[in-house]
Amino acid sequence: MINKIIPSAAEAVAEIGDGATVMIGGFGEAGSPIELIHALIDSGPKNLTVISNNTGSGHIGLAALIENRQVGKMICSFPRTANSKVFPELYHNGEIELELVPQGTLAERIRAGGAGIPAFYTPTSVNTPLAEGKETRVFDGLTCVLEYGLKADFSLVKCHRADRYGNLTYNKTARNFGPIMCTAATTTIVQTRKVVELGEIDPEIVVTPGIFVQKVVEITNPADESKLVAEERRYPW
Amino acid sequence: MINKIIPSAAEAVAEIGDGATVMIGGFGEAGSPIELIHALIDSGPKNLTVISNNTGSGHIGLAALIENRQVGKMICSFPRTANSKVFPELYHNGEIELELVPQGTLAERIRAGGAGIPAFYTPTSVNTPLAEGKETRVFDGLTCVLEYGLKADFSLVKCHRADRYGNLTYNKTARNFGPIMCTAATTTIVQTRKVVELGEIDPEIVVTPGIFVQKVVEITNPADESKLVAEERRYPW
Amino acid sequence: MVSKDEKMGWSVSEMAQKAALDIPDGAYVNLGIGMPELVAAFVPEGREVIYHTENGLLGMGPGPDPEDENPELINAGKKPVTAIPGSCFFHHADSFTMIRGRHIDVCVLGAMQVSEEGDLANWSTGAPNAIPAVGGAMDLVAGIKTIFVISRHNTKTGDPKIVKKCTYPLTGKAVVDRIYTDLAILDVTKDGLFVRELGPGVTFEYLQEHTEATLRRYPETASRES
Amino acid sequence: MVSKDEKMGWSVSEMAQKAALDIPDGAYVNLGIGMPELVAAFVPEGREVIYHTENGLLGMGPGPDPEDENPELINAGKKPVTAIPGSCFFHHADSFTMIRGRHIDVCVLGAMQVSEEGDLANWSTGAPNAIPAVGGAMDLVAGIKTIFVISRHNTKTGDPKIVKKCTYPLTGKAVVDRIYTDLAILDVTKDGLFVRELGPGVTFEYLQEHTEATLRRYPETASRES
Repeated sequence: MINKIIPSAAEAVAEIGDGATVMIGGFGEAGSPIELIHALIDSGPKNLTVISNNTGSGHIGLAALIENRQVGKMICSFPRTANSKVFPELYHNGEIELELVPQGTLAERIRAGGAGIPAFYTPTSVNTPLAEGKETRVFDGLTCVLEYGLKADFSLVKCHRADRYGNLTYNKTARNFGPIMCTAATTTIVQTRKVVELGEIDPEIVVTPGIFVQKVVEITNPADESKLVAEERRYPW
Repeated sequence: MINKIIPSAAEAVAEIGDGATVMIGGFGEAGSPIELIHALIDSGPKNLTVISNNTGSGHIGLAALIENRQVGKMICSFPRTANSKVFPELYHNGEIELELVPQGTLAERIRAGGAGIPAFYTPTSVNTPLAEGKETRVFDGLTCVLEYGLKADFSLVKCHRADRYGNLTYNKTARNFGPIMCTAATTTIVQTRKVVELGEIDPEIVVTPGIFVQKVVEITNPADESKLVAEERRYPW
Repeated sequence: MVSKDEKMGWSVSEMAQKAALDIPDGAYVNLGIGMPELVAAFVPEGREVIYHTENGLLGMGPGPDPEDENPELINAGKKPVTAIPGSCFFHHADSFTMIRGRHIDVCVLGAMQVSEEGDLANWSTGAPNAIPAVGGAMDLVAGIKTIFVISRHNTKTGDPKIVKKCTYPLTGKAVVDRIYTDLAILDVTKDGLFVRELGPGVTFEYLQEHTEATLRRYPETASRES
Repeated sequence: MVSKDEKMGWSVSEMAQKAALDIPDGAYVNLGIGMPELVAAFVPEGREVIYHTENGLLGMGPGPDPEDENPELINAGKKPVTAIPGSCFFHHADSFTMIRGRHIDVCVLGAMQVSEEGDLANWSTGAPNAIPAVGGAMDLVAGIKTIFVISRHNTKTGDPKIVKKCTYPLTGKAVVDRIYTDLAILDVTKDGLFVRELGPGVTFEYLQEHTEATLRRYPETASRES
């Protein structure tokens, strides 16, 4: 029988080891799998390469993972946010590596990684510092850079509803990187607000087909990141 | 005001002229926009390049368009079906050109065309006759061919529900090429079983966002292609 | 050893059953058109297998009763199917993301020819008057981790289908992992074609006679036969 | 001509209003973070404009009442927004398909510098201690058909932002089509920067004094002024 439901976040992330590449969903706090990230802080693997659009806020979630010195390298488009203090400090101290990727190129690289496309051409970043050192090629007069698909050992994603096959739906703009990150990891670990029965999600509205998901944890009331930041909370609590 | 609803199929396809490149949705009869194709037969443009997975059945729909000598070239993955007689005959007589593309490569080329990706690498077709003459490149030991994005002047697509913004949902496996073809054409023309009010389609379940659609025609009871084929009907009737 | 007059080997259903036995619990499986479709009927008790059909459905169920047929719910062979609870629909680019992205575990395909090295030819005879039609075959063999072939061992005219080198245009090079025929189950390995199991009444010698490719015996098979 | 002591040019709201006037009915529009967001408030009567926010919403509405804020319904600036009837949600790859695939008609962006040739710098000062952060800016300028820049004409310290050549790292080369500042509206053309409209009380000479780039007058503008 196929049953991807895992009893706890701790068990779900237990196999993530030192040096793993981990995609983490979310755009700002929307879609950020904060309970899975905190479980990863508890379990403690080091020298992770994290692929995520931002670098977290305050001292919780992804920012706390970085602050806990578990991340050796960030691949992201926007490593600054209003309340982002941890990453800038480590970056200035040379304690963390950064690969800056334009947001749409980041999304497309993840999508390509998941789709078995090793590389593609895009006009984004041409004539900018981010194209330096990259192969270029002209198509119908349009100069493009060659970009490579991104894959990960693990993806951590937050969704809205999930069933035991791993079929997922998302909530509003919390969808963002979730569906593509699910496709690009060897092991995709998802936290869901609710586990539902097979068939409760109409086959027409499934956003992530279960084939892209390996583990599902129910987190009924995920923490509200901005509240925690406002309260100046730190993880570990 | 944005209102993409067009009163008739005839008006919707009127601007398709000689030599246009036209993507036509459908996998076999599922998703085939038969009323739009028939309107295109009525309006009569010649020397079309048609991008569609198959070449139609019997003497109706896409097969009839080909039989009417309106198609100069087919780009497709499977130009044969159980009841496909028209294409084989013209092909043997050298009256129609064929570009054969593996189905997944066809889908990805259309998706790339719509996504502004001029070209990508894929392992599909390597070491086969369909890779002959194509650029190859090795990524991590995997030999791939370079494939180019496909765009069209027009896409003809069949959907299930549509609103005046052009937001679409599909029905079961009739979805197939519709969503990607909508993205890849300058002008996407859609036939829908029903036009619904704005907001009737939950924003979470829209499959094709309206931005990819230019014209919508309501065809409440689209013809059942396999019935027409069984009855040996021909278009024009 | 049975005489050549007696019925030898497996029926098509038995071949499908053998293949089904080798599909693990929880596998995502794509079945090619024709004989491969039969495999779905033989999932062993206690296993749950999810079928993908590349036209846009994960969780394909058996064919419906005639009155429930829906021309918009079909499989890659354009035949009416059903959708199981927990299934989902998606567009072609997402469907081939599952294939090319190596998310599907097993693909069972028919074959015109399979070579010693696992090359597969199953889309065209290359005859000058043939309409070339490839569909998703090249994508399937390029993307899916494990490729099973299910096929009669020989053509209707008795020609070998398991050959030294394919004479028909290839679908993919070195892609086949295992072959299920009416006469035997063969493993494609780096060291050549090994006989995994012989059909009822089939001897290694008989099999080799009906096979152009060179066959090898696993040590344990050889001893079991002796 | 007003004296230099009087208030000159447009307010930020007026700038946004000017930009909004140039967005046609039915346009799909992406608004950058900050000043560009104001443009949404000034859609002229009778026009319907659909806003795209690259984090995954087409049909973004105005900010909600505080009690209706939803941390999972935000815009690219990570601020709470609403979704209009007829909106839809999608993932990032689909969102940037809209951008890169040239489906969005107009993008309104802020700027650090714009050059005579329409080069835009709006993501980094290039200072060695700056954290580089680009977000979707490079995708927007590479993919969207018409790029408007809305920005104060000069920096707070009075430095020119409309320059001969950008000294900050580029977001894109020759991408800007029109610039809305407090002092003027400028068209970027192959023949250089043309003054489309001067703000209240602003003369061409005054504008040129506050602009590093060379400005040109359209023939009709020149005659209207004389």
